[in-house]
Amino acid sequence: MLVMRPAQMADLAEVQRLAADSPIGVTSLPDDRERLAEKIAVSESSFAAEVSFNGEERYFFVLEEPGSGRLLGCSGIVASAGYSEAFYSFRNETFVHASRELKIHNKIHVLSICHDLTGNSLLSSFHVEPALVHTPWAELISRGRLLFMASHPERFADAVVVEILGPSDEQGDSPFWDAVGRHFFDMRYAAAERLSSLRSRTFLAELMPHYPIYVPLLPDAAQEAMGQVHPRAQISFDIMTREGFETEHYIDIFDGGPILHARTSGVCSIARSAVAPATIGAGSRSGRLYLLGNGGLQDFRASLVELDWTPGQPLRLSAETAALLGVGEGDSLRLVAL
Amino acid sequence: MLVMRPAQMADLAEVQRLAADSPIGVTSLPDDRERLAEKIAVSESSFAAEVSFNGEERYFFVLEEPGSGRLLGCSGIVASAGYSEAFYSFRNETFVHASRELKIHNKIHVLSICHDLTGNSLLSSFHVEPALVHTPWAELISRGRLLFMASHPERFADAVVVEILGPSDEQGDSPFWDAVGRHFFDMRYAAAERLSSLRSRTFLAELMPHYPIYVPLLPDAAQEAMGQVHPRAQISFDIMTREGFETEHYIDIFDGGPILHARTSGVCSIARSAVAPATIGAGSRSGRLYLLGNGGLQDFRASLVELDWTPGQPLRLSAETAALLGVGEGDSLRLVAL
Amino acid sequence: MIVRPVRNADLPALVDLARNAGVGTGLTSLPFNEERLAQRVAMAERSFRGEAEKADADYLFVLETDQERIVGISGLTAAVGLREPWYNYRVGLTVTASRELDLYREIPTLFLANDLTGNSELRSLFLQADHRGGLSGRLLARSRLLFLAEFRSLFADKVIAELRGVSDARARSPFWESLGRHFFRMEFRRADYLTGVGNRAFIAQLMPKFPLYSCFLSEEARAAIGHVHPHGEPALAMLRAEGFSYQGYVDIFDAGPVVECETAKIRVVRDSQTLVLAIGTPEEEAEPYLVHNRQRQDCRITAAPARVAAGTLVVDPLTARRLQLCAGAQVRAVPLVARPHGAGR
Amino acid sequence: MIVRPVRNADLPALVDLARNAGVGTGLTSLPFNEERLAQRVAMAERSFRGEAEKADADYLFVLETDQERIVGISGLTAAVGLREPWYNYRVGLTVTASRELDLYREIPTLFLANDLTGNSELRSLFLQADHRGGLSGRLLARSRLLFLAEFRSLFADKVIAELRGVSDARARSPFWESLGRHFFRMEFRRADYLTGVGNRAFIAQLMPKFPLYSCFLSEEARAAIGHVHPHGEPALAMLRAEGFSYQGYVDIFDAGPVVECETAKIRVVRDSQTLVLAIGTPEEEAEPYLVHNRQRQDCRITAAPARVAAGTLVVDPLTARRLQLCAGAQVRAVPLVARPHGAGR
Repeated sequence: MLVMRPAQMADLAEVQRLAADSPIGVTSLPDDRERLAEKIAVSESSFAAEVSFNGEERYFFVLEEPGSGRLLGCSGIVASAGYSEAFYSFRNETFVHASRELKIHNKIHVLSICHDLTGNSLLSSFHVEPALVHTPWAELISRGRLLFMASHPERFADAVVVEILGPSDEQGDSPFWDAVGRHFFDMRYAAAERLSSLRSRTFLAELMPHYPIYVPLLPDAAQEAMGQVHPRAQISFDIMTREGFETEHYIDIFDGGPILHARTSGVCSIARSAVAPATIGAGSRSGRLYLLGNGGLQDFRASLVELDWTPGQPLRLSAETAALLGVGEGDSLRLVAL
Repeated sequence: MLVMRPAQMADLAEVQRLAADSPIGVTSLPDDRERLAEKIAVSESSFAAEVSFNGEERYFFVLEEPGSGRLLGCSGIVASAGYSEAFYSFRNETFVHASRELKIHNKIHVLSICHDLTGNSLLSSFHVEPALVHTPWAELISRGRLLFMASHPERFADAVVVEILGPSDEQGDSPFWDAVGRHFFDMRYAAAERLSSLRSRTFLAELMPHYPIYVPLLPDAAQEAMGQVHPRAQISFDIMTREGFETEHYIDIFDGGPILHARTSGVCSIARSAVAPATIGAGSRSGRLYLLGNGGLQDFRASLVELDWTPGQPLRLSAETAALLGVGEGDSLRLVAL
Repeated sequence: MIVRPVRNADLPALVDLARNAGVGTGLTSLPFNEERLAQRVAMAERSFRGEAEKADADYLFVLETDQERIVGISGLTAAVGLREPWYNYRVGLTVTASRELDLYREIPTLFLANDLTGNSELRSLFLQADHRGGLSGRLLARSRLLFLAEFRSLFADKVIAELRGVSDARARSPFWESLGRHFFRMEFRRADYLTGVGNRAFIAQLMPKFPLYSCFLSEEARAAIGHVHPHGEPALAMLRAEGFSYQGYVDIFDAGPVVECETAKIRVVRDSQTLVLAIGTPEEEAEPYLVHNRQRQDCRITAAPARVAAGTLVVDPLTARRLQLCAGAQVRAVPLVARPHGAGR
Repeated sequence: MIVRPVRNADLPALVDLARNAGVGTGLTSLPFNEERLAQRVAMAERSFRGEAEKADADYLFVLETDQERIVGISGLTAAVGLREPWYNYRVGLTVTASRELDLYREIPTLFLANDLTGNSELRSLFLQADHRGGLSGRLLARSRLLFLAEFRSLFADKVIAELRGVSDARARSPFWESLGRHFFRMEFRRADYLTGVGNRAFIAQLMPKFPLYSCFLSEEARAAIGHVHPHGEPALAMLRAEGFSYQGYVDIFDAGPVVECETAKIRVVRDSQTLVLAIGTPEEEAEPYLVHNRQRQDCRITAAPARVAAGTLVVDPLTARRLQLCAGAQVRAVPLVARPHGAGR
């Protein structure tokens, strides 16, 4: 049984091991000890802060094997994407170029640089060990964030986005980047992604093209890469599409991967989650698998528990599970079916 | 008791009386006998056509007082906005212009010409006699369209839009037009609206500005008019907002009035409508007011009926009501609470 | 050999000429469309009569042999773009740079512009193949400028000329293949034809409206921007010698260069003078002159050896006959080509 | 009175000069910021020594009296925009027209452009008030051009100069009030100061990126586009006389005109010649000449009556002393102002 909890500075070595394994382009998870330490420090103070609306907080969670202390995954939430700067994305747009006289009716696809998603909350830094990808534990570390958001709505924006990694090859080259960003940045994809993970993104205002890009002018490989998902991000994409995120409107300015977005209140795990008190005893012997979160902040815990639960009734938890989730008799938990 | 039904050529004189009373800017309802006759003819053939996906059909409904044959309102649906051309709107957009160094963070509002809503279905031509504005009959002629769409989803797009008339003064001048469109068209608002109602809109491609308009550069009166509703369109706006339409994203290129949009399946009267069989007898003596539609095409009828109905049960209708709606024992009706 | 205004009676000859011109030459402004040609000729007649508005005026000249055979045509439009928008791409530059990251890129960028609106335009130059070489080409091309010098007020303060862009042996324009084709869904030749017959509204309807970063074009297309087709080199050389230069505007279809010159600085305009015609023997120091009879509707221009002497222009009797002038008449004249020492000015 | 390269030792004098200049003159490129001035002087010293890259080279000259007092400054930059983007608005035209509706509108449109990237720039001209009038102003402004003529390879093929735009008595620019203020949320003077001290990244961050239809600007702002401040009229007249002209580019803050000239066509560049210095009496037919000692690091330029005789330039002994030259030395010289008959060329 694994548990999701806020990262602590003591996790640094384990987090770096995870980061080293994460693919290029997960820009929020750089393989850089100093940056990771900073990331954890920022997260610790974010969890500790009193917050009444979403600001520059960044929350970072880990997935722990309680016995060994080993970390098997991580995930994060940025309270406000592009805080104090702008959050850049390409909007998929269609213009109709029509001539009635010549009987021509062209739908022209363009990519427009936009800041539409600035200030939305951003799900980030998702990564699990490969062995866990197709297990419910991947759902825990990903969707556990949504339970956390449901418990602390004042900390997040009304809308939420997820950047899904787009295709790149073994050499770390991305066909979309090569056809678009590279003209303006004059560097390879891997270098650009590194840059973007290591620094403030103000340089985007200086370097990104202002005018829309006409998609028919792009090479086929780049057109095909638009909105496509890197194999290692498929799991994240699948989870979020099931959560009801829209996938069509925005793509990443670097690799062309889809940027998913949703009204926060409309995300399934948030909309359908319920709150119920715990009663500690024998636990359920059978039933359905639920994602449970204790509603805490610094002491936030979430895990997966098999429950035979009826809405309106308390949750019967074993003493072991209750301890793992850090709850006592009568404490409230938030849950959603897996 | 009034009934909503498809317009027929015999209605022409009455329709023209309604059109004469409608405000400038309801461009789909010109006070022009020939154009109105054409509008009715197009509608008749649209109802008669076999349709498997939304094309160039335009449906036009009237609200009739059955005894007198007098018409008290009308409404329409364009199956595909901008069919064979493009449907123009201004998208509200925000760019972030930020300099970290200078501690400046400006959100700049721009209006971008777009064709985003092209191909959506468009609710149009809504008008009722002033005396009916705050009665349920206004709801009937407006929302009756949604019941019709719910019964014939193959005839409509997945998304639906409504243009809401923006502010203009007694002289027929619009502050938004004067600040924006007039620079490019060199004519007064009333003339432009007339143009736009009388002709193909291909001239828009020739005359409309291509580049975004920076809102801070517009005079205050024009900025204030953006997204505002003409008093005579308030009823339409209120009905559609209650139906769950989004109001923030698009405005009309002529008068700056809001353009509302929604997923068709998410519109309340569509999502919440139910189908039930009729049983003819005493009718309900008390209960709740429902909007009922018979699900027909050329013989489509809709009205408001007080019903004491439980989902899963048949609808008890009086013989008079059944006759009005053109249904017999056991025929299906679609209904939604008012 | 003289240049004179086109007349309705020339129409059959013009149709023949256009038919020959139309095949593979990309002569956009003289398409093989009889109806359109007839309209242009009619407009030209009105223009020479002084009955056309500046926005419409279109002066079309023919080159006629002494046997009264028409072997070439050239045109001069008073003002472009005053009825329908006149489009060009302006080749501008986008620089993206970050001092922090030590990055710097220059990206030539094409801006769709109507900037050349209102200027006069040289167009529709065509000369039958068997008359190229010799003075005919120079006469035909430059005679328009002499006409313009004489009737300065009918024209704008700047004159432009669009030159044919690069294309391959099969008349495929790499610029069109890389850009226009995506938006027009037709062959270059058809788009060219449509504008030639006066249909320009479709450009506004179909063209991409936002500035285009040239990095998204093919290498061949980028290389074609602002470059003239080899067949256009002589025309470009002639225009350069007259003072025209490329200032960054190109054709929207094939990216051929637009050259421009302030009217007052065109050599023929600047250096031409009014003289009294004298008939005699031009003699050895004669050089080829372009000579205009100073008439509008009955305009006749020819090229002949001549010399200036004491306010007169001495020409031989044949030249005077060609101009239908007697000695003592006023003419406007200019050396046919720039004097070598003038080139360095 | 001579013009020579700035030296580090001049810094206190420059600070004084800049302090005077800074008050209400809108001299953007010589801000009163001691640190920045020191940097510019250091870069100028490196530039004159030939140690600066073209992208950085910035030649700053001072005007020194015979009493070795510094009363003016002028600058010449080798190439703009090669480190950070160089922005201008290009005043283009949008035409919206519909033949069907018989509508036609011309809307001047401002395109944010980096087109002038890489050109050399004249800037930072400032002369103390009590030395305006007389030859000093002409000497200070034109000496840069003579330096450029001598060291042609250090500069670009085109030279530009940005002229101060229209503003009112309180230094309020109507163009800025109508446009820049909305995006920069600061006073014109501060924006001007920031670019003057070399901070240009904020322009990319804050400027509107899409072309701007001028119809959305105030009437006063539209009227200011491409117009020079009355105080800038003499500078503009001088530049025009040297061959510079306005080609549609304006400053992004106050819409003052940018004038430009092909380097080879600048009068001083085109007409200056190398001569042997002769010391004597220039006599009556002497006219004022601009004379350069042909040195880079030890450059000295002065203006004095002189005459050309048999490949020599005859000047008086004082002029030779000012140039620190003996008879027989090589100089580059050009008449200080264009000869009247030259204007018509």
